[in-house]
Amino acid sequence: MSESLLFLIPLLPLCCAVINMLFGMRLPRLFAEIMAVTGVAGAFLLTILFWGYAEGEGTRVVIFTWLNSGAVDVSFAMNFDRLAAPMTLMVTGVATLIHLYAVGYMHEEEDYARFFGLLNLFVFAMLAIILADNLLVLFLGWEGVGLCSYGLIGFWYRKLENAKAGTKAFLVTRVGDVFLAIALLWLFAATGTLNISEINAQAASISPGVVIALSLLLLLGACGKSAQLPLMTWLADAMAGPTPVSALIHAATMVTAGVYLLCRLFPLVSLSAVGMTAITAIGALTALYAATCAMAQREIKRVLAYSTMSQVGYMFMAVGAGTVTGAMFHLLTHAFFKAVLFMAAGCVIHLAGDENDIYKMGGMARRGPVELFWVFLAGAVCLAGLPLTGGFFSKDGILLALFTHPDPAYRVFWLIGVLTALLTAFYTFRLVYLVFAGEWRGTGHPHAIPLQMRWPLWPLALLGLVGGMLNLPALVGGDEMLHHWYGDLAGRAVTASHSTEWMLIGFAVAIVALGWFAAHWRYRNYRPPVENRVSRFLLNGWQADALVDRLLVRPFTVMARFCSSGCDRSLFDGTLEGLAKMATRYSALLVQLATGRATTYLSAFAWGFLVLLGWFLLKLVNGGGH
Amino acid sequence: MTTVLFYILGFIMLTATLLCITRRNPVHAVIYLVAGFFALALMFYLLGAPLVAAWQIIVYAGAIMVLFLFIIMMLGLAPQETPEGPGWRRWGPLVLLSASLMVCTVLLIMQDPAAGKEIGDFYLAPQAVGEALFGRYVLAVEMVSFQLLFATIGAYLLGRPLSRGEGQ
Amino acid sequence: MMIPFGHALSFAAALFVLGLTCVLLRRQVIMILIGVEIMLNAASLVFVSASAYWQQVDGQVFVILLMAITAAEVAVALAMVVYLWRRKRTLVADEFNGMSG
Amino acid sequence: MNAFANLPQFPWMSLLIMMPLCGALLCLLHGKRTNDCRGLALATALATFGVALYLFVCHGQGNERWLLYEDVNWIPAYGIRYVLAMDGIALLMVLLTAFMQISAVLLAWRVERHVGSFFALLLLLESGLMGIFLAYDLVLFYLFWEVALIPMFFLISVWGGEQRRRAALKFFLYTLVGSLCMLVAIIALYQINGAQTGAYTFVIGDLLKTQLTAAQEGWLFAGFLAAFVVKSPLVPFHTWLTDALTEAPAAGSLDLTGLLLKTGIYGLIRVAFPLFPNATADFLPILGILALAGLFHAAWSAYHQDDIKRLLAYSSISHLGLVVLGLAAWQLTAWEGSILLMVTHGITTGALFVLVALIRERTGTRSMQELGGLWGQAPCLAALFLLFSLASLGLPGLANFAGEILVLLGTFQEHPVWAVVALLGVVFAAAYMLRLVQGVIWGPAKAERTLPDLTMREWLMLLPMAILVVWLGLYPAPFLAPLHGAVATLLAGGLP
Repeated sequence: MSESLLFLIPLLPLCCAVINMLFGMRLPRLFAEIMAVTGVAGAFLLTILFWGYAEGEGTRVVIFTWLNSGAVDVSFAMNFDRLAAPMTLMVTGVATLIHLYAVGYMHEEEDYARFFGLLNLFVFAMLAIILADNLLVLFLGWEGVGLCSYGLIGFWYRKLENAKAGTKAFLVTRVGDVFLAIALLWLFAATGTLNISEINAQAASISPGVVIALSLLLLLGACGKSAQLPLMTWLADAMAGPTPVSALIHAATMVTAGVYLLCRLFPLVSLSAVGMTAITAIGALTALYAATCAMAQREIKRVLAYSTMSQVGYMFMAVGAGTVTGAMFHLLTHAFFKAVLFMAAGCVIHLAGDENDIYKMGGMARRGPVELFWVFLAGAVCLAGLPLTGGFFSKDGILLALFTHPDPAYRVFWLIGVLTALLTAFYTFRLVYLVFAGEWRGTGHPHAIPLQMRWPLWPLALLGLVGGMLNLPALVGGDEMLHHWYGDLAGRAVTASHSTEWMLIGFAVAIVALGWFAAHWRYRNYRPPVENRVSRFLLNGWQADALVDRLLVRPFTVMARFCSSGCDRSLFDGTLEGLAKMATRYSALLVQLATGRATTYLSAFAWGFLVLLGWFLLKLVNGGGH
Repeated sequence: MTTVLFYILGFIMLTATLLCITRRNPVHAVIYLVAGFFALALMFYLLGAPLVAAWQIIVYAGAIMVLFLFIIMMLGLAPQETPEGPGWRRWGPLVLLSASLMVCTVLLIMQDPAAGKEIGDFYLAPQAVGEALFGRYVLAVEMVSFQLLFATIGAYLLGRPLSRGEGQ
Repeated sequence: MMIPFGHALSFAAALFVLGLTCVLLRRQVIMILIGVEIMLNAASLVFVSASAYWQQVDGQVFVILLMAITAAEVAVALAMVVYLWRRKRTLVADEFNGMSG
Repeated sequence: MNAFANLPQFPWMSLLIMMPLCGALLCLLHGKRTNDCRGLALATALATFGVALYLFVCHGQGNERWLLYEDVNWIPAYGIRYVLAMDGIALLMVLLTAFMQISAVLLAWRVERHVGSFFALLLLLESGLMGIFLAYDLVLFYLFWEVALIPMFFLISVWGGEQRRRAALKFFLYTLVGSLCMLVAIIALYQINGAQTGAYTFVIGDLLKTQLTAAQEGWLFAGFLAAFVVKSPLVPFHTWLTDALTEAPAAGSLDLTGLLLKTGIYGLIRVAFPLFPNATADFLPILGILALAGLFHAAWSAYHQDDIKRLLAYSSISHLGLVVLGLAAWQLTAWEGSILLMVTHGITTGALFVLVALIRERTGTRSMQELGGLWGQAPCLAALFLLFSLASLGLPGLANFAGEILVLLGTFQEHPVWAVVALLGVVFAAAYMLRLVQGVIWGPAKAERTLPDLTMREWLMLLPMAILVVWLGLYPAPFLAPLHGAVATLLAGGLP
């Protein structure tokens, strides 16, 4: 196949999206569903088919010119290289399964065309980010992801809270986008190009100060989409959307975009030690923050949402520690097990009769199909980092990279990472115990779970469990496949003595065991939730929403009122109307002169005539008679 | 002789006019004015303008003033006008104004060097005036004739009976 | 004839001021019109004496044109007087204050 | 004496001006027969668009300073000539005008009162706009400037909303004061140039060579600026626009925001900047700051509105702030972006005004308090509303983004801080546009009503706009191509 056909990979989901949005409601439902699934599945197959093109320097395809003006010359171009290929494969693969799941999940929804259209568009936007050859196309996908999340989170728009959650997601991520856009402008000013590989090649020639600023801006941009610390408030609310959307946002697409961006521009970002430390610090803080929040959540999807935030924090730490392989490895394994967890959670919610609260569940292992428990457990052990699962290897790689970082300050981050791992194990098993163990505490009637919702879980659960094979460390006899695949893109190679590695692995195992034990002790038998100030603080995500409201939203609205009423209505219009009123008042004085009587006018004329004559006379007298 | 006559006529004219403007009865006023215009016509004659003098009598004193008289009588205005309000308060300032205007004007006229020079003997035969009118000034004559036409039409339109709603 | 030009002009000025006084003093429309006629005659006197002073025909020509125009003016003005009388049954000028501001 | 001897080709530009004018006269004459008027107006608009499209396709790609030039002696006693000139920028504006006018005519289909006069005014307005975009003689320019002003005044004051008198008067006073300042400046420039060269002329190309002292240049520039800044409108001269846009009839709002506002900026580009290069150079920083102030002020104000139309009016001001910012950067990319943004803003905001009119027709309200849940009631209408709102907030892949990013890329080269601050405004745009969308199409339906979805006529209005919005977003190259030469020339001082 010709390499120019590479553009079919993103085009296929796009076409399906457009067709579904324009004509979906007029097509038979089955056709719309099949088209949505095949669009993504086709992209998946094409990726496998085109795999060879990614090797070496990758393949660049220019489709057509987008913008050209002066020095700006931007094309719709894609770059299918070693970094992009696994990501593309993962996104299309996971998304295919999520689409299948969605067919089952949404089988009662009437507005299916909008749903599938947006879902496909979401995949397209993500592919645009992954495959972008220049930053502007990346930005297109970046904003496109935001748009689709907006449309999908607020999918059930009749409830205003859903629409508001969607708006919030769009707005908060857009704040991050501004920083990315600034970085984009600055990069163009500094290097004269927007092409990603050219920027990376020229990165060394940019002055160090600028590089620091750029890497911080890119970090903030990544924070928006990846829900990292200052810009994380949207993610938990994003649970308002249908569950397949949550799965898509959290597992495969949106939140990983930030990590991918940093990996894409790693040659640039890694030049700045300050930037790298900042990335690690943000990642570490977010990981810890989200883990603490997850411990107190009551809704099953919110627990998972915070766990996503926390895991993405790990990926940031990996980037900050200089290992792209570690970040991408965790990204891939996380995608598998988080997709499983979300989709299984969707099934659980179905079974519980649309009940979200884990304190009103329990006994799900017996209540539903037995396989549900096992796939959920598979996802959970991966998330908790139980040894030999995919999550274990990837997380361990990151901790190792942090531990062995030449800068001693990274030990602190390592410590935070370990602490987070402990919390992760705790809240994961808390979730498992509360949902599956004990007796049924809820009231709802279970819905039937269609077949399409069941079997996509299996391959993902399996992938999550064996995901470690992707990059099995040499220590346990692996060949570090992913690391070798990335080659020069992989960042810093993490090397440590065997004893250090064994020590860390042992430590990690102990931590997970400790977390599990704590959860077992606390939640094996159901006890009602504790209501105190700490739990409420954690439940509300450290009151971050209130803080943002007070610091940003309220000043903004006050300013809005001031500009509209204070400035425009009072100052500008008021001044003008004051002038007009003054004119009216003084004109009233003059109007009194206009009596409308001819005699008045005539005598005024005569008096004026006299004055004129008098003036002439005076001039004559003064002018000496002439 | 003619010089003295000129001054006498001048004073007759001014006196008649003064009487004209002070009469309460419009009919009397017009009659006095006609007398003043006769004196003025004679002054024109003395100033060498026999044609103008003749027309002053025929057109002004004859036609226009009679028209006034006719309207006054038709409307039955006779001695209707009565001074309202305090007399001096009203016309005192106006008389002062007129007086000072007159003084100013006369002073200004007398300031001019030409004022002292005398008007020489001059006589213009009607023929010369006619030649000028229908020679050099023929365009002006035409324009004036149009004006007269328009005035006729205007007077006709104004004189129509009032349509309903126009009257008080 | 041995009259200074200034004297002729002074007569005209006096006549003009008398006409003006009439216009200002009298309140009846018809008297105001008469005042206007007086002022026009003052102008005629100026023209005629100027014609004699410079020994030129133009001044007299102007007076004749002036008379024609006056005739037109009087025709329209008197028609208006009749019209006003018919509308308001009065000719006191102060009653016609429709243009009051 | 053959007046047409120096015309190398058919007077296409005069045709562009005369066709709407003739259409307006015919509409006025046939005012009684309303259906004839509608058809006539539509035919005129379509024919004008056809001519504009022909010019774009066949004459759009030349390399000369002027793609087309017409020069006829008009009033020789005062050196006034009938000069029309078209470069790439004018071509784009003409094309936009002709395009928008079709929608305006279709939108005015439902007007009930004085149909003939309405269409006549609409077409007269088009003629004036074409004239503004094409005139290359200052007297002619001023003439068309006023010709465009007067129909809009009547459109607002006769067919407008409840506050129409006030809005129309405000509009008229503001713009008239501005344009009178311009008239004074035009005459002064004419006198100064004439005294220097001995050849009195109003042709801009000849006036470019006038030698001016710094003070003279400053005052004259200020005169022109008064007209253009009010029309653009820059803060703090913008309050007329919100009232006028809110009160104007739907077709009037469409023309006002889509086209009439552009004349101010176009005037800056075509007249004020080239004529007074030194004063311009001094003024650019102030212009940039004013533009930024306007961008933020309007964005904030927009967020506080409840009336959709007023919100859109403020969003227009905000967008035009970005356009002016691009001009103030004085950089090729930024300028091309600005001009492209003018075009795309015309289409997107114009389409939003159309949609607001349709919503108002159906629901009888423009208040966000009383609207909501439109998606469930009229999905096509809501979807288009969403599309144009997204385009308006600058979503990549849709029209406005192409212009915005070029403006920002260019501005960043010259004034990084401006660009960064302007980018924050982009978030604000998202804030108020999303609030609008949330208030209108999401949420529960406020009233139980079944709304008819789009009719054929409404599809005809909106579909071309929707297609264009996507096209301009993805492939603006054909519209950028005519700009390159013209913008480079203008940046070099207006002389080739």
